[in-house]
Amino acid sequence: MKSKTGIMKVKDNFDIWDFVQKNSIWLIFVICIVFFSIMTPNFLRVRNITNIFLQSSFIGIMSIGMTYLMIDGNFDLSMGSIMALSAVLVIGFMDYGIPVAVLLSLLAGSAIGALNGLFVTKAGINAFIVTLGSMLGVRGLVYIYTGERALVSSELAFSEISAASVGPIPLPVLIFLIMLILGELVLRYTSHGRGCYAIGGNYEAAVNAGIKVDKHIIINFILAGFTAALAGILMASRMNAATPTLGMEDHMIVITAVVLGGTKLDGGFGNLIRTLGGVLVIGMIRNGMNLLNVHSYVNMLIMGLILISVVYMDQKFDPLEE
Amino acid sequence: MKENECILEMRNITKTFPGVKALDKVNFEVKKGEVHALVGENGAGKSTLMKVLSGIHSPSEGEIIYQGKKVEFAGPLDAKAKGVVLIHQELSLVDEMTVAENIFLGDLPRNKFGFIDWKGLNKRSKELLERLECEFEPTELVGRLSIARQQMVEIARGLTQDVNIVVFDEPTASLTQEEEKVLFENINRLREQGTAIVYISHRLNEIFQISDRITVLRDGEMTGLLNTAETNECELTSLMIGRDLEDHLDFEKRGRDEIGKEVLKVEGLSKDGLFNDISFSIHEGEVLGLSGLVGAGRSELAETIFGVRKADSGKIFLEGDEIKVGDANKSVDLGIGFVPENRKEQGLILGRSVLDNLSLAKIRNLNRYGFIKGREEKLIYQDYQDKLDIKTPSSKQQVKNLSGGNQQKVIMAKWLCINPKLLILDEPTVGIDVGTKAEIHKLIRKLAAAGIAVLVISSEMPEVMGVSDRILTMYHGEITGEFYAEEATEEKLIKGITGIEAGACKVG
Amino acid sequence: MKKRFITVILCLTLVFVLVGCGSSGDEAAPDIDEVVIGITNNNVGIDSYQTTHYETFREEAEELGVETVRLDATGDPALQVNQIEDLIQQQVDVIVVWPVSGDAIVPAVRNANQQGIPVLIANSPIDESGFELVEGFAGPDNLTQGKYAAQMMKEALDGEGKVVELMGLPGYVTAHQRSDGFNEEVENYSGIEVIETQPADWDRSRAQEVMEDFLTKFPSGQIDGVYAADDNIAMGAINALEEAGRLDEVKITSATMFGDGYDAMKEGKIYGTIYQSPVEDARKTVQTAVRIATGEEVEFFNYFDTPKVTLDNIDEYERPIW
Amino acid sequence: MGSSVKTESNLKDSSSKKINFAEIIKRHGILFVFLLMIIGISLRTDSFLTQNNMLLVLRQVSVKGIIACGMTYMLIGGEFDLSVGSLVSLTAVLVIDFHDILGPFAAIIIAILAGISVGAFNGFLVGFLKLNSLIVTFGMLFVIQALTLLYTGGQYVSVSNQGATWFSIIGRGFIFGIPIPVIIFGIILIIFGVVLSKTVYGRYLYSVGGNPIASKFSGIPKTYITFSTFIITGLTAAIGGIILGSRLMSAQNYLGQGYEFDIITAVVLGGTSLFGGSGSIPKTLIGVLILGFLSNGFIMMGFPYYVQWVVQWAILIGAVWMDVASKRGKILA
Repeated sequence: MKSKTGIMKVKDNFDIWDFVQKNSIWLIFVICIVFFSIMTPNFLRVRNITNIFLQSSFIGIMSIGMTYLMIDGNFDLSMGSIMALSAVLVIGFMDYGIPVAVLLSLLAGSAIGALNGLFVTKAGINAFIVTLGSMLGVRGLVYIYTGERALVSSELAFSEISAASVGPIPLPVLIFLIMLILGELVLRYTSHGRGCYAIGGNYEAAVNAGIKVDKHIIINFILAGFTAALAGILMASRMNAATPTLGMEDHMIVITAVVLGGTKLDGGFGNLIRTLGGVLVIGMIRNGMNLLNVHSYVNMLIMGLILISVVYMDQKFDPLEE
Repeated sequence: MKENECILEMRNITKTFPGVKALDKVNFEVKKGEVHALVGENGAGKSTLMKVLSGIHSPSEGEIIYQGKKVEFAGPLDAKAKGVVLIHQELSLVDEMTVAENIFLGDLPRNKFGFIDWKGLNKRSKELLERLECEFEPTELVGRLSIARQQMVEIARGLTQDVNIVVFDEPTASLTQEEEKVLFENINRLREQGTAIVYISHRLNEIFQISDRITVLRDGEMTGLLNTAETNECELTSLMIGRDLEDHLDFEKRGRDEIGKEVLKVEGLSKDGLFNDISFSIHEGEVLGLSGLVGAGRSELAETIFGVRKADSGKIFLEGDEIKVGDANKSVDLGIGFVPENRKEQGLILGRSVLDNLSLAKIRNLNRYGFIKGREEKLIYQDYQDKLDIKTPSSKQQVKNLSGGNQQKVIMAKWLCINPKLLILDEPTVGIDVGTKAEIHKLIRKLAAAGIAVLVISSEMPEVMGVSDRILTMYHGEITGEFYAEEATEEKLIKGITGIEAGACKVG
Repeated sequence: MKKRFITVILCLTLVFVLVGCGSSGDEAAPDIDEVVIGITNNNVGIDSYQTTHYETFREEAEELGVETVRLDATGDPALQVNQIEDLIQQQVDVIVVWPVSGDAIVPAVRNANQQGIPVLIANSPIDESGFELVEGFAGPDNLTQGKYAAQMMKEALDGEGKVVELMGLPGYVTAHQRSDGFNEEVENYSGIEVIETQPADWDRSRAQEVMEDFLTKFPSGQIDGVYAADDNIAMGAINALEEAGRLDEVKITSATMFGDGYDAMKEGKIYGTIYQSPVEDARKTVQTAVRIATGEEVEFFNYFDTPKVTLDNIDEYERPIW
Repeated sequence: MGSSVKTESNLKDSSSKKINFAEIIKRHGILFVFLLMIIGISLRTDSFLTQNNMLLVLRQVSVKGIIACGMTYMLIGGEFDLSVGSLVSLTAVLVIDFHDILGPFAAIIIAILAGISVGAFNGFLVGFLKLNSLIVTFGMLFVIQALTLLYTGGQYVSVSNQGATWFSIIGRGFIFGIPIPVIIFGIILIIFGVVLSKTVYGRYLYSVGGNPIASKFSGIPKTYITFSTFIITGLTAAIGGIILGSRLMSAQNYLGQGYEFDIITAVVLGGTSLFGGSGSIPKTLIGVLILGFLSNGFIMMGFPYYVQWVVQWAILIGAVWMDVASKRGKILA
């Protein structure tokens, strides 16, 4: 990671393109709102908004972990599988009581994350390969554990976790927002958060400054595993069951959300507020397209096109490039 | 401590790498409150000396005395903790983070809850920036700052704790004059505060502006310790690049009347900020030397002629036909070869074999329907391995396992086998042992004798004078002089490349 | 940082201002012209049965003059839960759910129930714990289809033989019911033995590969019958058998007929299958849904007829268009 | 200067015996894994090590193997293509659908053209616009999948009169007892292997992946090389789609789903670096065979395919770890 200083330009004035580029997600966000509220009358009802938040909160929780990882320049393809693993584990261990089951499955998710992190830092294997492997392997474990069938919880109390709400806000949304705020605070105000930016922004500089690079990366992989596990538990609670196919495509959606939010794939740039934008845009597209009665492949098409255009914008208007 | 006391003394430092003696019994000392310039051309050993100081390399011989005690730092972090700060040419900053964060990177102040104490961080940063009289805020993003300001951030980072010595490694390489001025003011301020400054540069005017004393290195040896006030640029330059004419460099040169037909003609070539309105031509069988110090725009000019850079304006003609500027692929087809300055980054595919690298340019003509003619390739390989005496266990050896000299020969061979009309050599002998160096010099003359037009870029005076039929001097992106071999003297050239009386000594 | 916060706040304010304008409540007694049926399908793209079902559903609804909102869960149980919420949101008169997982939708269905929106389960059943929450079930009886296939297998093999089973995508209710039905029935026949089961994912190429492997594992004479979860899988198996030249020694039964399978049966390649028409399935579903919406009482199980088909009675049926 | 000399000093150390041992593992490690795996599986089942089964596995891997050849080029050139799976579905659907309309020959041409055009579009975005290939092709994965679904409307398409066409020969025929897909795979292996090792293009590919800057300084047209790798990968995906279509005589929109990960896994298992500049076609063949035998062997042993995933995880990490560890000369980074 070479420093880009040689080609850096002085930028003191407010640059409209730069502003647009950095906040492109909010532009898309507003466009989505305007579009869907014109197209479908139900879109902007309070319940539907709550709904979008609720539906987005699972992807959202995972995207917190992914944002951390991507800021330090890594990423994780195995989050969907980890989510499924912890969902089936929490149901499977329900007999030991809800707290034990939740704790165990959080632990399992974090452990897979830690394993990923160790392979990336200590073994020095590229994150793409490491998490590609665990994406398949963990999914295999899920199938083996469940014997292919869905597991159903006997505890009705468990399903109340995600059905509960504080005031008008459903608990999963609350958890998501609290974690988001905490996550953003940690990113901004702790040495771990700032360390992530330093590692992703200029790896050499981070090493030279005595930052314990490996430690931060492993923490982020654990965090990714933890958030995936948390999303899995809430999802299992929402369905009071867990199927082995859960979250098959979720790693893709989570990466899309984070990239939409403007977090750079090479790291060093991004924050959770904008990731929230990415998550909500995807939530709106999925929800709005449902309301519009459009076939699901249109979702895919739109998501793919938005992704490519965001990368294009990123490249075109990168303030730090020549 | 007394005012004139030596805070740092490096005694008899020798550092050998396999095959190369990078430093040979170098003595270097810095006093409190002085700016001590360390000068020398690329490869003279300045960076190695500083790496020995900071503990990246441990010296093969010699010792370092710091504050009266013998020390050996464990690395830059250790050195910094003990008050010796190195500020590298390549800034070690995170663009996406604020000034304050970069200053305290790796050691951000925290409050009692474990959160970063932003207030304290910004306050302390502000104090440091004020001490350096910087006009920007600690909350600005580093990526948004100009290079000079970024450099100030690096300096401020060095001052986060008590600092005794600050080493600046070519700090002005990418600064504008205005920014340079700010930097110098800050250096003066540090000096007044009693800090010792080591200032590494090859820009002579700066050195005279800022330094108190000068240590000159050449080929890993110390060639002089001067008081700035008592010397001049000419003396300094000759200490830096002047060498005794080595025996083998006594070649027969072509005179003014013997030049052949024109091969390359450059007309009004300009690129903003790099070089301006360059015009010259090279002829068949002629060795044209291009002499200038690092940063004069020589390499950039060569890269533009070869086509890996685009120009703003100007034309290039090869044998009378205009060629498109900025198309290296075409240049190779037309018979232009280019041996770049940075072997490992620009010259070689390190992970591939010697054979692959050697034939990389030739294979475009060495194939039938795209298939490489393996036997002919082998023959060419053997031919050039033989001719240039490339020492490698086998043609399949990865080129990264070869010594620097042999690597350079592989690159030379890569271009020679396309039978070039024009061969551009950018610092062909930097970092290469003496024996190989002589071989390369002889080779250059041989090529010219065979009718190839050769452009040699070098900052080594004897090299340029020894091999060239004609020499151009370059300073600040402009050509400042032209001399035929018989009329070139070291003094004239030094005037040209240091910009003294620029234009006044133009000949022909 | 501040600028970004302001942007976020502005956007959120905008949302809520618009929410205020957009929301209004209305509730009307359902009349057949005003009926809106919402459906969330299992995975429309994955096989032609579902696609035909999807299309017929629309046509039948148009014919009856009712409006539809048709969604596709793309095989993702979590997404299906979201879609049920979306449909609740849109205040449709009846929600039709084709479960991806019969267990995982129970809480979401409970939610619909609480909101007073009737739910009809289509095609694959909901878990028994959800029975009290739904108005009924409309669709085929997959368990019975599996049993039928076993009965035909017994006929074909004269009560004796070794059978390999190629099942659908693990984790899908339909796949497991067809497998369960078959195996339960086979237990009653002492002569017939299921020697191996592998998932073929409803996928012809996967089925072909698995069958090829079976054929090398079990040399000539060791396999007497193949049970395929549908004709798509059966076609893959036939491809493999034909290539190995062992089609003659093996009898094939499948649990659902497709167009290709119809031709294959006429050529004598498939012994028996079950005529399960997505057209009929969809029609029955729409009709039942409309009856529910207009306040009629319906029976709990609304199975449509899924008769056995063999070469003897195949001419009574038209070639399926799916 | 100093740092460059430093690497030389490392190399000096590296000529000791310890590294030679690592060198042996690095060169032959994956073959070792492969043999171990075959021995392990054949101990558990009798029918595994038979000529029939070997041919069977070869045929089963041929589609992914062909695309893996294209992906090897892609990775050697230092880029990624995640959209190959979707492209297989698209081309398979096209070739089957156009078979009945325009005849098999025209259908094949159309499918190949589709593969090449999608590849060219990817190549344009990555080569000329310099966009990040990982995200671009990730986005294209969605787009192509959606287009295929749009095209088929979710129905499967199939050839109506299977007896009356030669088209099925591509996927089902035999020559001298060898399945035609295997022969096509073999031919492509040879062509790709030869082009990579014997032609100017192959050399350029290694150079561009190995050191883009030095390639530029040697006058190699990097942009066009990158562009071409996408076209080649698109072409192999189209060939894969055609064979798959011919084998099934029908196609559906999800046919190639997930292929991209299998294929990249196979190529990486073979020892091709994700960062470009190294790799070879024979290595990729070994990677492809490992996955093929693993999948076949697990069915032979009576395990469902997902058990294989767990083993695949271990093998992938183990193999790559061995590779990187031997390159840097120590186990841990």
